[in-house]
Amino acid sequence: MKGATTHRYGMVIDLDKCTGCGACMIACMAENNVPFRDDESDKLLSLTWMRIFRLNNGKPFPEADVCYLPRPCMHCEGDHGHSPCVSVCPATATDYSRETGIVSQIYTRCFGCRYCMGACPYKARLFNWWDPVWPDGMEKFLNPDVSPRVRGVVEKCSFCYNRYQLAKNKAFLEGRRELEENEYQTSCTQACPAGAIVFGDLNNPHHQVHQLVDPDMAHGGRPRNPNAFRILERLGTNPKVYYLSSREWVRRSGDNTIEGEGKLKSH
Amino acid sequence: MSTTEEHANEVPAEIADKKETTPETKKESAIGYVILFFFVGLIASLIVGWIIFPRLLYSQKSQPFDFNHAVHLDLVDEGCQSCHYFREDGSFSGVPKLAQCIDCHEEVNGEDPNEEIFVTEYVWKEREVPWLIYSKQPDCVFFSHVAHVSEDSLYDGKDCVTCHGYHGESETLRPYQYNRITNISRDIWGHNIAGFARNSWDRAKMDDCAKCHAEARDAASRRNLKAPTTRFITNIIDVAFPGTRPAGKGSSVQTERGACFECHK
Amino acid sequence: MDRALIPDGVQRDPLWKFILKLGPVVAVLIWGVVAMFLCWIKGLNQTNMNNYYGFALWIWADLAVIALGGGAFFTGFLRYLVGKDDLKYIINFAVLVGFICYSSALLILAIDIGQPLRGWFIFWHANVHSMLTEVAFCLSAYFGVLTIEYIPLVLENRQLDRVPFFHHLSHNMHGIMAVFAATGAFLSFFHQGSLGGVAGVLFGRPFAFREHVFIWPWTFFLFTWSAAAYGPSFTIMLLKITEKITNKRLVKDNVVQLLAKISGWMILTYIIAKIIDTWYWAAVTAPSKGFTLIDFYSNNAFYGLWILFLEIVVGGVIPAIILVSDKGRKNAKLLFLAVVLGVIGVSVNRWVMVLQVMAVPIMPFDQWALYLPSWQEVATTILPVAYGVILIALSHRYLPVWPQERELNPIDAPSAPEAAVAEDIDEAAEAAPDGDLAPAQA
Amino acid sequence: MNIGRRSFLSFLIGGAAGTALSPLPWKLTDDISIWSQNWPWTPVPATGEVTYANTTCTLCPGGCGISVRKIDERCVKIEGTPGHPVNDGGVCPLGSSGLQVLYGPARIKTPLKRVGERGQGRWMAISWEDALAQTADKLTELREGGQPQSVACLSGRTYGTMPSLLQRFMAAYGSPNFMTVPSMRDSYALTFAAMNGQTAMAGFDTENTDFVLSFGSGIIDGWGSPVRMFRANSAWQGGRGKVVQAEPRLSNTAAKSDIWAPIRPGTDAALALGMAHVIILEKRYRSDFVSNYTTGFDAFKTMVMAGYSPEKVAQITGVEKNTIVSLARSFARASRPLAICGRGRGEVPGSMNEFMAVHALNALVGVINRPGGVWALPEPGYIQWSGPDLDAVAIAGGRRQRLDGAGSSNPAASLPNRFFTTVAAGEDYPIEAMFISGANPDFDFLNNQRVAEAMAKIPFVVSFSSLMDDTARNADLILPDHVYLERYEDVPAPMGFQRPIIGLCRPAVTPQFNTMHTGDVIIQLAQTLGGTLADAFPWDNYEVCLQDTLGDQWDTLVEEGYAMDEGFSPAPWADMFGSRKFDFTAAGIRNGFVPVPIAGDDITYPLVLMPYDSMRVASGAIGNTPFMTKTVDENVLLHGMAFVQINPVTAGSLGLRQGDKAELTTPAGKAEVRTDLFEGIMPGVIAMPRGMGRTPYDKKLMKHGVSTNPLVSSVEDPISGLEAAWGVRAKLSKA
Amino acid sequence: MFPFNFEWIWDMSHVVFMGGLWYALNIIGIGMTFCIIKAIYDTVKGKDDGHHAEH
Repeated sequence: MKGATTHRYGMVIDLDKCTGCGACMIACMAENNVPFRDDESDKLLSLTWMRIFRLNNGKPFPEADVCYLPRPCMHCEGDHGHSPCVSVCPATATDYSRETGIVSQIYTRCFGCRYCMGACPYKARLFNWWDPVWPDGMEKFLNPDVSPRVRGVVEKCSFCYNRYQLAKNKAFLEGRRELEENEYQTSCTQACPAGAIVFGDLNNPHHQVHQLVDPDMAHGGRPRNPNAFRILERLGTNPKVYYLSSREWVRRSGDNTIEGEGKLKSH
Repeated sequence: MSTTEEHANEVPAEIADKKETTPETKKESAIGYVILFFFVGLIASLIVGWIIFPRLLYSQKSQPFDFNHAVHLDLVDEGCQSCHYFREDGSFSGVPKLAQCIDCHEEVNGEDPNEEIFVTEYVWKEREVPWLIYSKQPDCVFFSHVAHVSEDSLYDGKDCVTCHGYHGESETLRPYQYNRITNISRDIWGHNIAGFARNSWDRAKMDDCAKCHAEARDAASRRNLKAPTTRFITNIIDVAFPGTRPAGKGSSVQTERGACFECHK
Repeated sequence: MDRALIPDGVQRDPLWKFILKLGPVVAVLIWGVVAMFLCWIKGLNQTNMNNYYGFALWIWADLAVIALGGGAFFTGFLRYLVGKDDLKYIINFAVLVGFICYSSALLILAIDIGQPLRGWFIFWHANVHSMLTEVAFCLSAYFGVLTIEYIPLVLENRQLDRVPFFHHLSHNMHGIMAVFAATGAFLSFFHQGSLGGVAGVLFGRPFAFREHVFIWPWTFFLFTWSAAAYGPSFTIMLLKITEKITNKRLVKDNVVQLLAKISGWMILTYIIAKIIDTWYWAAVTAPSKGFTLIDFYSNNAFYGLWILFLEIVVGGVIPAIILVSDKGRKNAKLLFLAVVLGVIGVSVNRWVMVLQVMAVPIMPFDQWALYLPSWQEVATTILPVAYGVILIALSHRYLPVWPQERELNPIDAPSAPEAAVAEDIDEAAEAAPDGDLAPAQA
Repeated sequence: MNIGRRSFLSFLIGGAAGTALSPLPWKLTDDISIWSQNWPWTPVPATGEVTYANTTCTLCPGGCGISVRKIDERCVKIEGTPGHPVNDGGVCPLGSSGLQVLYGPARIKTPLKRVGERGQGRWMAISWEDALAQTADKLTELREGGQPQSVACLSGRTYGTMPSLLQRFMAAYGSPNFMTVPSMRDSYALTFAAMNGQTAMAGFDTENTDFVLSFGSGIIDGWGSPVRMFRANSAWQGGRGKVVQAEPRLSNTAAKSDIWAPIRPGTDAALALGMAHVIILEKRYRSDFVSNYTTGFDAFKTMVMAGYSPEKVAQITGVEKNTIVSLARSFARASRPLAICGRGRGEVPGSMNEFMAVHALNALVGVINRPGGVWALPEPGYIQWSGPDLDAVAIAGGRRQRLDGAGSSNPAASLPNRFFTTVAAGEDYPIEAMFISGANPDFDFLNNQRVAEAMAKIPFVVSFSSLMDDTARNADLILPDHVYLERYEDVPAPMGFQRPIIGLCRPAVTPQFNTMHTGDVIIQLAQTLGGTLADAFPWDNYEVCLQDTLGDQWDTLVEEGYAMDEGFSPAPWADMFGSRKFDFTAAGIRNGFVPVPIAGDDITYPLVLMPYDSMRVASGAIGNTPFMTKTVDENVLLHGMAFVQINPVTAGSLGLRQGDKAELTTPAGKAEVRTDLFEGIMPGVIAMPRGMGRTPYDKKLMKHGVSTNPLVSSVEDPISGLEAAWGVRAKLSKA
Repeated sequence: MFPFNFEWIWDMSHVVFMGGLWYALNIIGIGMTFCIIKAIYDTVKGKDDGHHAEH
């Protein structure tokens, strides 16, 4: 009786527009109660669900070019929900929802084996090495819709699932079951000052994400827009985060190619 | 025999070997003691585990003052929803705030000492009442009231009694019991230490949610089946192999039930 | 003082000497225990693991000890199921080593998880699709089997054996040991394989990923195979070390030669399979994901191609050649070299399958991440070694681990018992204030 | 001893069996794991009703509309207000982490009086009565001593009722020394005054531009109103316009631009003149504008033609000749071109020569006051208070020479950089008391040792800061203001916005601590001082003052959150240049390119250090929040150490590798840094972000890295006297 | 782990995996139970089979 409507929520990030300002990271941290410590400069220990990578074209001055690439969780669908991380979790603490296409992480179920972190090629999964501590008074801005995590568990971007829940609440109250595109938007999408992030249902041809990338669902959601690409397309993770760039070198940075291979293999 | 054994353990084997001369009778009475003590241990630990342990595990607090639901229910028009309403954004307001009560209780209206406590200690001092909420789920749980009561939701309209029992008809507030280790209300984790629940409101653990959801889903999928035989066979399959029929599948690829995020946050 | 507990007819160091020798090991053990509690109380921030290195030293140690402990199941398999009867002279030791390895593995896992108090979720909320679930279940169950195999040995302690119940129990357990051994072999096959699967199924990590047969990646079979191959080598290595330390011969050469020969052929066949696997991976699997072999071994000295050479040639081909050749095997020095190289080879394999997997960047714009363990990690990793040494020492001293020891190290017969008794009584008298020993003197 | 050991053992076995059959072990195992899921020391955020409070952000001059999400009386998140004309729902990193300022441990919770040595951090909490009385006593004493001019005031904000109240207070009290913190806004105003011949603010119609020529302006690095510029940039990226960035370093703006023209630092004006050369030579200028509304074009033409051929400019700037020619052509050919300047975020005013050269380019293509161009906006005019009546003391004091020299001989409105130099040198008359509101000069000013010296000579420093920033730390008395989420204020004229707009900043929550609105403090002080001062402040409190001042617009502001003149369009040329024509020969540009002489000789200091602006590092009075510091890359800041970006070629010649520790030396100071090898920076130039290395008043907030301000020597612009230094010569050696 | 666990599904994976596991655990359990009961029986009977441990 469910399954009547399935969504595949996804994101398109326009790297031409992205300025690398970091507002998405902060909006994410604020929405999702991500803690912070005195020194967060070691990025291998820092909790940032959304992380911005700096890409460069590897050329010397003055041909050098850089591009910022924000990386949330890709919410891989893999081969029918077999995301790299979901299938490996021994305690069923992470799951793939057919209803939304979102990869969840249940902090209270996770016991911290970190296998999923090893499985994720995007490094989108992060571990709570420390107990979260908010300086006196700062716990006041914590969002009640997302539970603060304790030490020793893995966490990651949830596409602000709490916002989906709240949007559904409102829809139910108004006698609806389906959400409008603007009713459910992630925190980073909403905050992006450049409007570089677009979020919506990839299954719904009326949603902007679908129109922007024109996903080829017969081939694992591969984008048909020539400017669109996904990171590590060849691994078969089938991520739901797409990137747009008008620059060839940026698009090529999204995946590994062997020298002399020329172009990405089409299949 | 026990003496022999003790010696055997402590003296060199060569010496002990020569001393194997314990009377049979003594050995038998020793076995009797051994069996007796086994049962003493068994029963004592059963008493500890079943009777003493629950008393130690749970503690109780009383509410700041007593509240009569029955009286209030008579005075309002829209039943529970008069005070426990939905906000415009679909969220559930839960226990009323001072602002709601103030409409009627700005001054002491009646004789009830509880009302007097309320008005003098809270209304006049503008302090919210620190009610202890029996049905409060831990922080990791997201529960959508509206999804359960609205006619359009997936699980059809339930009334409050289905989950909360006849709390709305009560005249006093029972003590609030909670688990000393987890700090969670006993209404969530079960009044029966063995985990049995007679009523849906005796326990509200994840498995209880799952049970009800599975029933709702199965019932819904069965409604479409016309022939009694088909329905019978399907029933058996559902009971024996829940979640196997496509119609009964939930959104989770891991459990074929509802995905974890639906209730966890 | 503890003469009464020592098996008949064997020579052991005086207790004070034994304790003195073990002292430093106990100190190491305490150091490890302190680190262990630090990790439990303060959390995994005590380690140098990070979000790129979610799996690090400990998981390597885990995989390595389990591979090395493979000698137990394989020797058991050979002894009880294949019928290599001679191996009964070394099976006790193999079981002991296996017991140490598996108990260590479980302990390390208990330290490694972020929320040890919820560790049981892996069983209760098991996701059967996860290789780690399979590992956890089979590992625990097999540890149970090893315990069952070890118990009779403990019960055969000279004093415990006097208790009729214990005597009968160990006797009966011996009687059906083949059943346990068979179950153990079955469980071992799966968890060794699953440990290989842990890395092999990571389709997001081309360095670890391998093609599948049904649900199992090739590493599944390679891991089982390598554990069976290298496990006995580890048993032999420890045997030789024990003989060196105790200055005694404990197992006859024909037994060692038999085990070494089997190990050699297993290593040889394994390493051929491994080479084929490596070639296929380098030529087909990795390029299909956009990687060349050299991508995995470049940009840093730590994970250069030398590590591949070390694993396959030095730790595989060379020991295989030594062990399968009669001459090589019979030369004591070469034999020892071969088993040591074998142990290194399999450890390097497990190292690579854990740590290099994490170090290799996958996103083209990502970077190599290297990691050095913190002292807490090192200490907790050494902890099982110290624990193993102590357990071997205690077992050697008090349990009849070596059926051939008396034959190989005869004690001057007539005077021995008297002397022993006299010495014991003296020691008992010294200890008299304890009270317990008073009846004996009477 | 029949019931000996074995019975006991049997008892234990029975006990174990019974325990296993009882709920005890299972329930305990379960409960302990539940306990670990909800550890009591992990906060549980309270639920409640969700509401939104719309207000205006004042953390930078951008003037964005923000919606504060609240759960009951708790602010939980800051989001951009959808539909707001400035930012339409977007929010910048600093803006979205504003709650960390509101609830942060750096807040000053009550008035504080210094008890230890200055800067020692030893304070005594005092009541507001005491604090106000002590301030009033001091002011009375100075006034009665006949030296009202010895009181100075520095305001961080330029427009609105708050700086106006402060200025009015100073005037009525009798001091000429009221200053605001200058920025590129002042340079633009002076450029307009000199060339357009009018008092106006610069607005940029970026939404309608199709070709942006930026001389080092960090369009997406915080220039102007940052979110608005981001949106404009997105529109250009979407095909609506081309961006050219002339800058020695591949900033984010340069990386996103269509053409990046790496230019030798400090030669921007030459490039502008070179382009003017091409445009004039090829007659691509807008002749209707040039011939009808300008004056001095011929002289300008002569100057440009003589000295700024592409070849010569290529030599000066390092930009290739062909690039100069093609840039000039595309600029002139574009239908709505726009040239902008103001380095980075535009917080340092800059060289008038450069501003004028760039403005001349805009004039050549005729985009002044045209769609897509640069607009002259009237200064906010809603503050219509009748001038305060001055008593004799005030008149006498007011006639004294301003210590910063602004106003009379100099066109600039205020020159705090010169003020601090004068005070430090002890010239003219002494300053006895200083009020500082919304500014952090101890940190923010270049070569800020000079500020410290000046401050040391001022015996009574009063800070109105809400946070224990570097300046408050060195003050004698702190009268903490509410933070912006707790108070009312008008926020007019977002930097660079092209329409007159006032945003309303209003309380999202009640004040969290014992703080007081600085407006109220001023009104109360005036009333305590009495006389004409009291008469000049007839309002009961600041809120009344604000409502009175805004008059009709108040209702709109309360309802909409902002009041904008939707139909505004800039004055047509005829109105604007009818009587006073655009002057190509204004003093700053008449003689062509005049480089800013930065400190240091090129033999001792072979490199050039340029501070750069990053959206992830706040450089203004508000420092980095913990969330912002979290976004800073590991090649910018690592374990408390800041990196300098350096070209690998330069680094190679110095023997430096990625991440190496090095000592950075400039004529002004030294710092320990690490090196980040970056292909996007011109060889010989090194760069560091501004805004790091604050005094550690909150360890999570700002201690990290190194501040560039003490390293860069201040340089006065010869025309305006404003700060013009864009860098400093430097030396880098391996540590 | 058990069919009454939340995560349990009656599908091939669970039946095969858990089936194999429970099969093995049962063999171990039954084997040990047998040994213990027989040992108790032997003890009560006073059976002596010699000191096998010493060969």
